[in-house]
Amino acid sequence: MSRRLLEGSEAIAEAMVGAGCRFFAGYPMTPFTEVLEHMAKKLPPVGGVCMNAESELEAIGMVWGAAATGARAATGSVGQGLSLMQESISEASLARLPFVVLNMARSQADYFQATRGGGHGDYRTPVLAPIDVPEAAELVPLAFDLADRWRNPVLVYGDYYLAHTSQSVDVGTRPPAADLPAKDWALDGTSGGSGRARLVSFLGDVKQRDGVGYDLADYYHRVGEHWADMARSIEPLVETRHTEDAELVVVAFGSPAKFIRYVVEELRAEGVPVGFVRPITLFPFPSTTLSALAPRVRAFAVYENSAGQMVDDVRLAVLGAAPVEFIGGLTMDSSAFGIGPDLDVRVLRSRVEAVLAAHDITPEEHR
Amino acid sequence: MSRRLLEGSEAIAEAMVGAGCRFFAGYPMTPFTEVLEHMAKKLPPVGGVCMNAESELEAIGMVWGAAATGARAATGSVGQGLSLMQESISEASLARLPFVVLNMARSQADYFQATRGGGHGDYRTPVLAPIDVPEAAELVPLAFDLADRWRNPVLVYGDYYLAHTSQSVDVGTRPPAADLPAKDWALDGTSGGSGRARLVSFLGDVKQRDGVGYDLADYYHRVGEHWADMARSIEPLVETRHTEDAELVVVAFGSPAKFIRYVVEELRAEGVPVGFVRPITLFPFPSTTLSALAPRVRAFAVYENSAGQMVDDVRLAVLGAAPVEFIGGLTMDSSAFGIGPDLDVRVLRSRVEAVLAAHDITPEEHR
Amino acid sequence: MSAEDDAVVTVTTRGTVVIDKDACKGCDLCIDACKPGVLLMTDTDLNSRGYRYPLLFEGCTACKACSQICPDFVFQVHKYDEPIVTHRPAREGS
Amino acid sequence: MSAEDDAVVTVTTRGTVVIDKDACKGCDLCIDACKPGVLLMTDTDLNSRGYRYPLLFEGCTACKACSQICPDFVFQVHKYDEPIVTHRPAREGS
Amino acid sequence: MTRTRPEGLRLVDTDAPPDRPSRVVDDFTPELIDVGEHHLCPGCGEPVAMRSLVEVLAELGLVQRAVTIFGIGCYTAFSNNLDVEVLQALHGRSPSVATGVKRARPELVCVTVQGDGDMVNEGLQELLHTAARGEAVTCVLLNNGVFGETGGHMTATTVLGQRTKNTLDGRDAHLHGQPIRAADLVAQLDGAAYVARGAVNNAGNVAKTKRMLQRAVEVQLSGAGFSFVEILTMCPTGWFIRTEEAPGYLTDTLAGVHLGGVVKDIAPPAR
Amino acid sequence: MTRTRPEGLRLVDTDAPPDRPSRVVDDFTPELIDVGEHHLCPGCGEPVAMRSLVEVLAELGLVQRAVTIFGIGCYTAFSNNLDVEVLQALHGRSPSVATGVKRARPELVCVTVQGDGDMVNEGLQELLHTAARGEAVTCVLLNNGVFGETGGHMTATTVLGQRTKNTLDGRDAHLHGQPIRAADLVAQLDGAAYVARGAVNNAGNVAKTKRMLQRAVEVQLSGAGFSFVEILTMCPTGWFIRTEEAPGYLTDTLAGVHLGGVVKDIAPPAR
Amino acid sequence: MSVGRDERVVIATGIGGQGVQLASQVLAHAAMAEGLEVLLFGSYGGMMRGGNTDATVVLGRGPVDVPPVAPTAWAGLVMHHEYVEPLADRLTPESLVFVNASVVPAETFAGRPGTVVPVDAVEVAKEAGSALGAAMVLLGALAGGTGLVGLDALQAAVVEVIPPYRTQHVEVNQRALALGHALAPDAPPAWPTAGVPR
Amino acid sequence: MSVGRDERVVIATGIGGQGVQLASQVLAHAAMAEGLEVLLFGSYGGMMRGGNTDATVVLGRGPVDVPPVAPTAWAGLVMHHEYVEPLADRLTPESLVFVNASVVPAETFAGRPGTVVPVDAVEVAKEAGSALGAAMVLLGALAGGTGLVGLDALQAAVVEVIPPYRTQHVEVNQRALALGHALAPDAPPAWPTAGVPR
Ligand SMILES: Cc1ncc(C[n+]2csc(CCOP(=O)(O)OP(=O)(O)O)c2C)c(N)n1
Ligand SMILES: Cc1ncc(C[n+]2csc(CCOP(=O)(O)OP(=O)(O)O)c2C)c(N)n1
Ligand code: SF4
Ligand code: SF4
Ligand code: SF4
Ligand code: SF4
Ligand code: SF4
Ligand code: SF4
Ligand SMILES: [Mg+2]
Ligand SMILES: [Mg+2]
Repeated sequence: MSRRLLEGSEAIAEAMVGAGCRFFAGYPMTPFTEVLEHMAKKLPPVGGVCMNAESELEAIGMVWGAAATGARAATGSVGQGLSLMQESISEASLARLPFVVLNMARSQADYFQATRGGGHGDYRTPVLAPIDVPEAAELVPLAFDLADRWRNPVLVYGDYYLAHTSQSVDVGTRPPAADLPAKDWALDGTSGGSGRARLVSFLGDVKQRDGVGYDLADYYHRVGEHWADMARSIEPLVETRHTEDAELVVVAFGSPAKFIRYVVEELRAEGVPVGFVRPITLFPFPSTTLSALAPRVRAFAVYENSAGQMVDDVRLAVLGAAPVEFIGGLTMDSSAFGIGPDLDVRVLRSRVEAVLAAHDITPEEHR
Repeated sequence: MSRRLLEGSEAIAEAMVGAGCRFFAGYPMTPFTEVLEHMAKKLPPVGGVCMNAESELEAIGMVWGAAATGARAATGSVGQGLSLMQESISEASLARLPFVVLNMARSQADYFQATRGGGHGDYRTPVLAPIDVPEAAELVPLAFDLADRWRNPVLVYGDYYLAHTSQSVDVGTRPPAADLPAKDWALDGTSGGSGRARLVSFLGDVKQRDGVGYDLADYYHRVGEHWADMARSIEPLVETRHTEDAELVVVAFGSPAKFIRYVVEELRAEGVPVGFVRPITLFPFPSTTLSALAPRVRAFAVYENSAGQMVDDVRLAVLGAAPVEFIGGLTMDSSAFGIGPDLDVRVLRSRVEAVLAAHDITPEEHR
Repeated sequence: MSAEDDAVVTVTTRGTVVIDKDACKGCDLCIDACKPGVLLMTDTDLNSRGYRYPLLFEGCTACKACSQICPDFVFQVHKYDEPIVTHRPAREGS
Repeated sequence: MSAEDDAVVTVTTRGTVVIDKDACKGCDLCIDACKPGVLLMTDTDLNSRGYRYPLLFEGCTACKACSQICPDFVFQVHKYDEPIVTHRPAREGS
Repeated sequence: MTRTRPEGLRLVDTDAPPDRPSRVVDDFTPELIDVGEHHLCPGCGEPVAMRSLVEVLAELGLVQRAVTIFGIGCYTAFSNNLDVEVLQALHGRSPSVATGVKRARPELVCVTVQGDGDMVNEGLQELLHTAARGEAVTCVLLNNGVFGETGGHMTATTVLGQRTKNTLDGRDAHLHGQPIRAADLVAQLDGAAYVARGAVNNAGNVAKTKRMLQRAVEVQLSGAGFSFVEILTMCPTGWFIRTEEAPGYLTDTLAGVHLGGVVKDIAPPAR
Repeated sequence: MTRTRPEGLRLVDTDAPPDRPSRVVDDFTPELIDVGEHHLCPGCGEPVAMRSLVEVLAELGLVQRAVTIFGIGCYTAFSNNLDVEVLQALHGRSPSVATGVKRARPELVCVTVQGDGDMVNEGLQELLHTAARGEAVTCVLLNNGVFGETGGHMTATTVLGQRTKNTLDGRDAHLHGQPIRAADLVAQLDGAAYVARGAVNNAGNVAKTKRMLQRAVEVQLSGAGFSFVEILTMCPTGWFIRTEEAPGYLTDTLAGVHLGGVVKDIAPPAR
Repeated sequence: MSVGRDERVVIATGIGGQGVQLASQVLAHAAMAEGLEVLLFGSYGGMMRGGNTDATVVLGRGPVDVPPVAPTAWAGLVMHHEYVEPLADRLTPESLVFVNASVVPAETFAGRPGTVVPVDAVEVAKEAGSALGAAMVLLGALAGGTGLVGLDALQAAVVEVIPPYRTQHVEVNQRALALGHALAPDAPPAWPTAGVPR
Repeated sequence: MSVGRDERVVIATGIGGQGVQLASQVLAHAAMAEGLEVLLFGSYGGMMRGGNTDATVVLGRGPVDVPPVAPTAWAGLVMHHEYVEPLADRLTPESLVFVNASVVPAETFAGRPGTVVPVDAVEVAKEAGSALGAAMVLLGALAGGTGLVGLDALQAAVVEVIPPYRTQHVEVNQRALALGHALAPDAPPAWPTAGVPR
């Protein structure tokens, strides 16, 4: 582990390599391009492969192949490129292929795509949304571990701020979790001729020995159980501040949450009973954290840089036990790369204050 | 209007042609293939064009082009093919292109993809889910009207049962609604050289006359307002039965709702105070219908042929005012084309009965 | 069977095939493939799946043409260590 | 300027260009394009955007090479109805 | 063509192995195919091509080094029916998937099995990029000029005049465009080291095709670049003809445009 | 190369139009470009190609019949800056989009404007299928061998030895694969009626390229099939060289592989 | 509750090639012509490339509420004993099971609810000109016995349903329907009041 | 509340080519070397191909809670008067504004909160060897006046930050830092206790 000042895109690349990622493929799109460039530099020296794939579809195809051999593999793009990959992500989940997909998103409006499986079918992918560079460096290795543990694609949801902010960060080798299952399903050719040659497929996981053809009913059923197990078993990650006695809890994720958290701390310092909840895993969502708070608070406020998507998950957690106010909205500059004028502590503070006023929540000493 | 016995796939094709659709492009995938075949037969005689596109991406690209000229245009596939189209659907919505997309789905597990915009960004598409062939013939023209009214892609969500059931149905020409806005934005070449040549783009809708480049902040903002307006303005369609005095309300959509509705009618005939709500527009969702019922019922039960997706929308509508029980689950045969053993009145009846028992709801005379 | 002619025909049989006739789907591909022309489809006789299937006559060369082209893996081809050579009056059938 | 030589040079100018110098990004493409070689980039003089830009000397043929290759649409090319023909001692500059 | 009973020959019992000394030279289902029974149609050319391919892998001693990557089409029936390792790819995506496998484990031999719908329609781009990159993988195209699996519609390789579900009167250039000659297109790319086109419509072509497959895999092993074998296969169902007509129909239609033979071979000769 | 001051010639005032009788033969920004100012780099070849294209549309009298379909790349700066109708396509999708426009309104003239990243990377398949279909549209490729817009990375057309952001020592066949010669690949398809390759690195090439564009549009009008013009353009930024070196660099690198000239013309001669 | 008073579910089963789908289509088209609402959901056994085939036809005097896989059958047409589940599973005491007695053993429905109506369908069909018309005989018998739809409508439907390149089969099927109809086996009437609304 | 007691926000503004980004990186790296937590968010004006450039550097004695766009500035480095908003907007009465007085008119921050510290940065930089080092002079002055980071750390950071093919620029920048540092303008100390934790 060494401590370095790294731009987010480089820190993510460094963390991937440190986590043992040895295959990366991508197609440029700002601000994902930066990660791709770093991977292209960092992988060959450690014996890894970085492919400048000719398109997003080809990138994820390559990762599909590499992951099937058991290599830790990743790809990414911005949400738009991920849209092109939806068929592959959905079916890779069915084929139980473990890999990591970065969405260096241009806003937070890809939340549904990320958390509901933008593609067809019932699959879901765990989604990790770091607030800043040091946390990204922590979550990237976790993403690979989750992928390997559950044999499922895992998403990391970043953005322009994350890619372009430099921070002091610990980087280095982070070996896979010790208790990960062995990749005995991975293809290496050796099982050929054994009568039980391996099969990695979204149509089934056993070769026929009698009978004819795939039984999708059986396979879908089994994978469905597996997904349900995954959703139940992964412990959601969440950051909370000042929730013990908060009357208003503000919920936000990713880089924008750093602005919101700052606002909350400012208000707290002024005696306002406000708290902060930040889902770190967007899926599974930390619903119980919110539902436990619901009976005790006067309201929730949700900030997202989108027209309002995570707010659904907050409402689903709270189920009417407290009002949920949306204080977000899409904000961007003319380039739409991910910077927005609303991402400003003063702007966000005024929105939180409006909710405080509406719910008549005042600093403690003023009551 | 003539009355004919038509298989769903043919009725849908007939309804599209009757609604003035003159451009169709698609790539085969069961059970969408059947619609494509019918369109290939029906369009040329009326001067329309049906393209056997070389892939789903090319199909939606062609439809993008045709729709931009103002033609009523449509494409489709199953959910898997729609996954490939997500980038295009999302950006077509930004470019405000009106066309219709059929999902002849293999299950109901594409609900999130359909209703949340499986692609990136905040866009949504209206989604119509017919219960059977006659309703499909009604909803298809409506889909084209909605597309033209809101200049947005519109989805029709069908399935194998719909494609392969024949029913007596009225088909014929259904002129576009009289109050649709004129397509003065559509490309026909004529505005060239005027100093105001038309532009159809997901980056903006005005050519620059001064300044340099697109202003995405402005354009996204305006389209975002438009989407919000669309979501607010479209009257959700919903079928209800026996909700006046129901103690349990069962919610289902599409073909499976026909099984559920039958179960509800059976139980009602036996005096059980059960009701039925069927969202016909999945987006916008008929939330107010459900929220109005919530205080009066003892429970809701939701059936879907999926691991549970629409159940989120029911919960978001009810917001804890009554318990919402999920009685669905993915069901399919070994082909996974869309037929499932659970889609059987007896199976579904027993699930509804279990909810009735759990909530202690009995036939009226037994109390 | 009246042998009106006493010309003698020499038939050399270098191998034979085992035919898994119930695996056959009656496509006829083996018939054309067999250079010596010693395969013939049944006429009315059908296998358990309802298909016609091939019959073998003397003269197989064990060339594997049939087994290589059969889509349903119906043939097991055996090559004799020594060919069988039969002399018999022409026009005589089985 | 000392004309040590009295040879006379004939310069034919068939047209001229108007240069929107503040539109120029100083790429030099026009310089090579100009066959008669009558365009020259400024040396230290910069336009309002900080770029060097082309200057025109006599002898333009109104061939449009510069305007056709300029990525920034800097040139308006005028073709004279009648060429200007100038005779002047060689080696004389502007 | 129907044959008549061979004159002067006796019927041979074919229910049991012979009792004279002999050895088995072809044993029903090839050893690398798990279950011989399959649901492909009578007279389909695809199982014939599959047989050749797995025999080549066995003969070259690559059984424990091979990963086959399958596309989606009728041949997908074999992706859970082989005794070599299989990676199932999505429709069209096999060449990229093979690239990922090969780059991650260069010691493996990677062979894709794709149909014309899979490879020349949905996945043409991946094929060409993979070839241009000179990727050391082998792509095998089973070309019957139709989407067999979905009911026999025209593909990008259907030749003019060919009958398919949506060109019952034969493909027409004006209405349906021109076919793509996949092998010739691939050969145009500098990264392609070996490109050949065979067929399985008669025993001679099967044997030739098998040699092409063998050479293609050898070229992959040599590291000279991308190798490609297109195999014309019969699809009596999609062509709406009788099984026994299919070999001849293939010769008259597909084979007249997609010309057989080695199109390109710039790899060094095999050791 | 830097030029020296021409000897013996006088400087001419270029701030105002001449006062002698004359007529304007080229007027700053072409009439079909709304705003001359743009954010493309100094020495970029793309605006030069754009100028030729819109001039051709104007000269053929097609201004009120044309729809241009734009891909995504640096040239997209022109998609909201033309006085002809524009349909913006997603990255790679233009040929299919153009197909939809043309099929829905056959009376229109459809021209796509795409870069090598757009057309030969992301959208190679659409290009080839459209060409094979013989679609009556014209696709124009602005080929600079880099993704200019995203910072100058290698594309599928980058020639061996060419400098890009990720091949600073030049593209290497072993590491990065071989380039695709787009025009030659398209010419291989029977549906392609006209295929040509020009460049804008000097005035002579600009003039030749303009004639190619004109012929391509005429071929489209003739209904003979698909037409295609590839134009090699300078990208000093992505090549990491000085603007004045770019035309020569183009000659030495791109133009040595992507050979200029009319590659194919099977359409009847223009009326 | 069993099926709605105004809806009649007919489930036909058999194996490929026995004319089950054709007969179901003829019934559906005939009912259409008589002004009934119709739903027809054909077998998907074909998709599985197996030999089984079945079809559900629902006729209604109002919009059809019965789903494509009906819970109960008002009547059945049984062509082969090897494949009867889709029907056998759905019988009620009121069900009428018209059985191709030429092929199906008498005991096939022993112990099942409903009334079995045996018809020597193959023999009668041969009389009509071809054994292949057996399913039509069974359908004719159903119509003749219950008045579900009229013979004229059925015969007219044959013309509609049989593809133009097979018109030579029209007459023999029409004859099979007529002979089956003439058998008029004893059965309760299909509809509460005689006749069918037009 | 204004910025946390243990966090120091420096916002640098200017136009392209004035060395704003370089100076910010040098500060960030120097702080890293001194064991501080660092956050640096560079201008994105460059993305817009405009000429403006700015950077936010946050130094902390614990994890940095300040977001990449900071609400207030503890100090500013102002290289050009044409582009000052990102800083001017964020001044508090405690802010220290180090101004390149060689270019920026005195009245630029009139009426704004905070203390302006004028530095003849261009002149001093010329002394150091090149006018291009002006931003370094300003940075040196900030460090010299407040003790934000040490001069050694800054000078070492220059070596880290300047790309290898430009090492000829290292010395002149180091000199500029030193001359700026030596100016040691009067200013309150950056940290409550002298020195910086290691
Ligand atoms: C993305 C996608 N689109 C469509 C399909 C449906 N589909 C399955 S197989 C097939 C055609 C296969 O054709 P080909 O590859 O030629 O194989 P064949 O069936 O002829 O052997 C299609 C279109 C699919 N599985 N995935
Ligand atoms: C689907 C998708 N992937 C990636 C991008 C990002 N992107 C924008 S422009 C571009 C490259 C453009 O290259 P080219 O077409 O050659 O144009 P140039 O910039 O060289 O003119 C890329 C990769 C995108 N817009 N869409
Ligand atoms: S092995 Fe050869 S000769 Fe023998 S039956 Fe087969 S094809 Fe005929
Ligand atoms: S080739 Fe095989 S399946 Fe076809 S007829 Fe001969 S034995 Fe039967
Ligand atoms: S018009 Fe021709 S001669 Fe005149 S300046 Fe331009 S390039 Fe030179
Ligand atoms: S070509 Fe145009 S932009 Fe370039 S130097 Fe000449 S005038 Fe300036
Ligand atoms: S449809 Fe064609 S390709 Fe598919 S199994 Fe049948 S014959 Fe073979
Ligand atoms: S990056 Fe290249 S293509 Fe893009 S504007 Fe600059 S020079 Fe032109
Ligand atoms: Mg095929
Ligand atoms: Mg380019």
